[in-house]
Amino acid sequence: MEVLLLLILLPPLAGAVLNGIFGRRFPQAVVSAVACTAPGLSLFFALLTAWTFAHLPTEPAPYVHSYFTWIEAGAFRADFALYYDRLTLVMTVAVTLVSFLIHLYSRGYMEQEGGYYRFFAYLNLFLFMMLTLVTAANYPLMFVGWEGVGLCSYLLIGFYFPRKSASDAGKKAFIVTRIGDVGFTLGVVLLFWTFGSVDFQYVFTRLEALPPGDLQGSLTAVGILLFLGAVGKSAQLPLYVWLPDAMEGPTPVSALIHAATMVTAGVYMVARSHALYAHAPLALEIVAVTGCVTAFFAATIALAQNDLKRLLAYSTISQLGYMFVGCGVGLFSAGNFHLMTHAFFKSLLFLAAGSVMHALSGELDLRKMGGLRHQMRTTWLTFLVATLAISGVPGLSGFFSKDAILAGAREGPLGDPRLYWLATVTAGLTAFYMFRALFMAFHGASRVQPALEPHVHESGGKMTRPLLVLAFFSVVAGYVSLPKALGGGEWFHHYLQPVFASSQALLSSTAAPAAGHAPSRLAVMGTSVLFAGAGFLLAYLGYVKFTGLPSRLTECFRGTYQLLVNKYYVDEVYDWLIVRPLRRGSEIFLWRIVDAGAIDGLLVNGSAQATASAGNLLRRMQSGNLRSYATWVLLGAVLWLGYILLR
Amino acid sequence: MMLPQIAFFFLSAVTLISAVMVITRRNAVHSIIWLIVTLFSVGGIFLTLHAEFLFAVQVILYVGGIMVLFLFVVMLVNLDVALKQAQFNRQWQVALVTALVLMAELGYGIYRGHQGFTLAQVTATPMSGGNTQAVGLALYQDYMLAVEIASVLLLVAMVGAVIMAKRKIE
Amino acid sequence: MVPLAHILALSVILFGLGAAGFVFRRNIITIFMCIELMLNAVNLAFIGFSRYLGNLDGQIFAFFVIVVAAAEAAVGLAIIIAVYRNRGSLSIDDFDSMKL
Amino acid sequence: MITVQADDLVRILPQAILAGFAILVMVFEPFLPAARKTLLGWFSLFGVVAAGAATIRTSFSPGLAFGNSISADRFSLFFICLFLLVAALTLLGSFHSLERENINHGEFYALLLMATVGMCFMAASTELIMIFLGLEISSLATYVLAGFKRQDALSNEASLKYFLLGSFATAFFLYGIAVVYGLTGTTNLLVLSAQLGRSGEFRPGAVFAWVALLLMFVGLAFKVSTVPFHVWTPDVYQGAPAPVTAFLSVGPKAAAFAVLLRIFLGAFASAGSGVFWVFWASAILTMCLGNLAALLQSNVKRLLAYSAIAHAGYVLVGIAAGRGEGTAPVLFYLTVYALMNVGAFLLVAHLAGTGERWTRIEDFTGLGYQRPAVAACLAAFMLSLAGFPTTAGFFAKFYIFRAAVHSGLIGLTIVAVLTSVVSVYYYFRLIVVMYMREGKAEAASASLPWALRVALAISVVGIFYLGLYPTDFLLLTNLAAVPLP
Repeated sequence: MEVLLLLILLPPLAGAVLNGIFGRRFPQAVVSAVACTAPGLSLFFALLTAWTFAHLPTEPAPYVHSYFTWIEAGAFRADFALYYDRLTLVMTVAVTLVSFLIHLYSRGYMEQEGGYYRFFAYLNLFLFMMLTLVTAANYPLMFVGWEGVGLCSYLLIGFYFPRKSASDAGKKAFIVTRIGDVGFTLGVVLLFWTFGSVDFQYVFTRLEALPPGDLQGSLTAVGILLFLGAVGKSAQLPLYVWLPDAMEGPTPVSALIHAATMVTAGVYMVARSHALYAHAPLALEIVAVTGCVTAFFAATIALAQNDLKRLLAYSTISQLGYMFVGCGVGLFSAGNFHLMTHAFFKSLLFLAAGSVMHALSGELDLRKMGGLRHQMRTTWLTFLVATLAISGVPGLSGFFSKDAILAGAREGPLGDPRLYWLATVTAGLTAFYMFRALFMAFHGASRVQPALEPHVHESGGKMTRPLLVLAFFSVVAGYVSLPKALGGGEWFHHYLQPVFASSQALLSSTAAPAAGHAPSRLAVMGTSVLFAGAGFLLAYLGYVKFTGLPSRLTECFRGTYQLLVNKYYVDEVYDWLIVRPLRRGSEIFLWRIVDAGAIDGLLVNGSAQATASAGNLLRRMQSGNLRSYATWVLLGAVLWLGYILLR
Repeated sequence: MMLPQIAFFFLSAVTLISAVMVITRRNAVHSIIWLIVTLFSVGGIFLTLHAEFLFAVQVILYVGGIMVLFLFVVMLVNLDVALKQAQFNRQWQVALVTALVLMAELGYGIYRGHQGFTLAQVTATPMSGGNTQAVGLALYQDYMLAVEIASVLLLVAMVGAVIMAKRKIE
Repeated sequence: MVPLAHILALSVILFGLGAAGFVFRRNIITIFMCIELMLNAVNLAFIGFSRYLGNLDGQIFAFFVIVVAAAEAAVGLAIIIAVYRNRGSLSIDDFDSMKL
Repeated sequence: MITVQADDLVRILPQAILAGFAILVMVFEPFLPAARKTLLGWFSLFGVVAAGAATIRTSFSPGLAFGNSISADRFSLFFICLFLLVAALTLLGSFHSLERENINHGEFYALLLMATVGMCFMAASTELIMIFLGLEISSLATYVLAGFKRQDALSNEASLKYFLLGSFATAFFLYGIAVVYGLTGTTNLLVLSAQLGRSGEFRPGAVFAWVALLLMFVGLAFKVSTVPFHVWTPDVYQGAPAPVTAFLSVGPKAAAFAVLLRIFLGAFASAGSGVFWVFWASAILTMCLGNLAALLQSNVKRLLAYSAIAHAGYVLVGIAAGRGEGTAPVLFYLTVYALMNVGAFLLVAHLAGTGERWTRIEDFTGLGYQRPAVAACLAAFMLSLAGFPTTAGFFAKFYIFRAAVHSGLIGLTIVAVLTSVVSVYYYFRLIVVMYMREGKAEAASASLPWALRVALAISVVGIFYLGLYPTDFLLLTNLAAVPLP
């Protein structure tokens, strides 16, 4: 078992090393063979591990194996250890499966691009880091994976580095997620302080034995800090700004990293830390509210996007919000269920979008598409399936998983009607913008630029076959957890039950009983279908039936529309509120206050040097003149001496 | 007032006046001459404190060696241009104030802390055989290693001075 | 017997004068001389303490300080000569080609 | 009266061997033709290795020597090994660039060895006056090394500034020693700590003792370049020949930290509460100014100079954390810092080309595609300097911060974390330029000479070894931290 676990991790690493070092000398076929074998092997071993795990006598208790001591510093100890339980099982299988398919797809997509080997080396490295993240047995090791996926995402976003926007987007992603990482780090430090360990098994055992209410303060703080890390990584309010820009990267990357796997790391982390959050209902409430508001907020932005990939990016943010709602109301399994189904249909959407891009030589503007369904039947069909799934049309995977979350928002231990209604409205918005995209791209009259028109074609088999497989999963993945109300067994929910049972029990016992009577599960489903249907209908009316309607409507609601098109001006506000003040603040503070006030008046008869236009403290301090250097040394000595004498 | 006191006050006055001259003279040669005066009077104070050996070192090594080196260098470089320039920069008030504050701080420290010094009974002549013998014995017995390290230091100084001042290497 | 405080006061003033001269003089050689002033102030303190502690170590230290001063003078003056050859100037204000 | 035993000599064996080799280098120098001077470099390297072997021998007979003025304990042996490592790396990296700059003289190697001798004595002495002599040896040697490119105006200027300000700061250090002597009648740290150990505090009049400690702090702070005593650093690092900068930014700095540790966390640890806030404030000022100023740089050498200042700030955080917590992390940090900084400077020295023309950040544009291996090395150094996980820089920072948190220095830790986040920005600028911009890197010149390759390989492997598996080395630093008097 311990060997098997390692074997899941190692193939992508080997692939990355091989391609990274020798890739430049290999022919493309070898590179892609190496690159695709790695996730294939990982998938194989993940399945094998799952099978072995299922036959362990200790199952469903988590299996932990420590390979060697990694860091040891006094009481602080972290091993290189892996942790495997049913949640890990689900994650490893889903991650390896999706990434295997995306690797296959990339063979075709990246054929014409430069840096083929580099791309696959990064992609394999990413998979290795992601698997490290989900199998880690302690927070520091998880953090390695966490940072590693961030690094790979940074490298892949900036893959088209000659484009300035690409390298800027890479930088933005890196810096914004770093803010979250500070929270994560502090959270882990605080956790260590509280329990004297950062090991999952130890901490969770302690937590389960902890009487409710104990250590509430520090656990809540830990929960919030860790969630801050998740907010950065999973692109929630207010740190979501990097994800839309991240679409600068190649489309398979958007599919794999920025839809299916990396961005869900935050959700996984919250679910993994369920025992902790069970003791910190306040932190959990923050998770739920942040998720719900983000879901709604991002969905409204998506309404007015005309760039297909950006639209999908906002949709991803919105769906991630759903997952956090699921976790936040205490139904961790629902959040993970949606994570899994979303991985399938969202990567499908992205890959289909990539296929469209391929056909249109990189065009992403929905207003310059239309009528593509005739030329690109497979792509259209698969996109349609994914759209149906994400919109929550009954019978497809998205319906079941979203429904589980909506029901949870109502009935879950921390459920609240307000969350429920906001989430339901968002479901309607989702249906609207997804169908809008579908109709604009594939239906109606062609608006493709005449020059491109002759080139429009269906993508090759290398690309369409993974689409079909993903479409298949997008349909059926939901049936693993058919709700009771429809005669199903909620198998997925029950399967994960041993993992989350104690936390849910604790939450149910401490949370105040939900006010009023909850509507039945069927009513919840009916409502969501109703909203989705309304969304579909509006999109149909606006973009197929009466195509003039939307422009008239936008005329009427010009202000609102502008606000949405410009994404609530969040980037501008950030730039104005944070970036610019930081940049100027140093100048103003150092120059105006410290320099002009203290130094100029005191040190130098300003006349000659005050004319220097953009002088600042540094320039004055580092004037190059030895005498002023000596003055600083002397001043330093005098100040320190003065302090010590007067203390 | 006894003789040592008178000698001390006289020598300190000379020291301070000449030190002020060192840092205010326009001409570098004058500064050096005044520095020599300072060094002599400091040496004199050494003498009043029964540090005869140090007095000799001060005169022979400092005045006879180091200061002559300074003079050589001043003669070597052409300072005529420099004479015509202002010798102080605009910062001199700041510098003076800072230095005064430094003096005040150190002085205040002494004032506050003077009872903290462990002071032994002062004996007129510390050891038989004279100061020089005592210092010599201490240097070559207790401080043998330090002397060796100092020799390494002088070697470094020699190599460094040669390499920096040589006109052309090879 | 001269009180220790007087010796120390002299030493402190000498040190301060050296520091002040270091900061506001322009000629590099004069600046260097100010360091000699400061070292002499240190020596004065050493010898004074040595006398009042009845302990010879201070004199030894002063001796080492003089050795160090000699070594510094040799290296320093060599550097000054090298600098002068390159720039033809010994005004400290001419040496600010690296800044910020 | 001291009688010299065989053990006494063994306990200064590394220093003696180094000094001997330095002298031999000077002896051989006139007999070698100009083209063969690199032989002297290899000879010096051999000397460093021999001294390393001698250090192992010394470690078998630890103890005091020469009338308690030398302490060959684990602490000093650790630092001696560190200095030898730095000297060896610098030697390996300097052969080629000295030849290129046409300054390949035997004196360079002799002075480098001498400077190492001085640093070793700084770390090993328990006698303030010998610490001072060691400090002077290493200072005088590095003053000259900084100006070793005598025809170059910048190198001259660097040497001059370093020399004048260095002597200025030394005077403060000396005055501090004088006051300590006056207060206690001794300058031996062991005797001092025994005296203080009895009372725990200074006698009445402690004020002047604080003054003494502070004066010594000023002298050492100059060497480790904490704000506001850092002013010389950028100019000297920029002007000095790059291999010298590599040495300068690590060796004398680590030696001064060794002395700081011995004085402030060793002998005066029980009396250090008054100085604590000085360390605290220095750490904050240094980290903030170093990192902010580095943001504005366009010259790589200057950028690294400010980064070196900032790193001194992190080490100060470790010192502020106090004796029990801080010492081992500081040792760890200094080692890691030595590996990554020497590596980075040596690489920059090579890439800068003849006359060090290409040291602007833009000169590295597109390097990642023209010289992938070289760029990868540089990127690894930058990542480590930025404190990225899986590199040693991460653990170095992590241990320091952990020590600070344990000592309850939450505010200081927060500042440290925030400034290290800022630092990511400027380190990544270099990586971004190398990998994410098209262009023909001016700096991509000749292929790497293999001596430099060895040096870089040692640094990179060290960085990743300590980044992936720091445990063993951490135990070592814990051992080395204990015998502080």
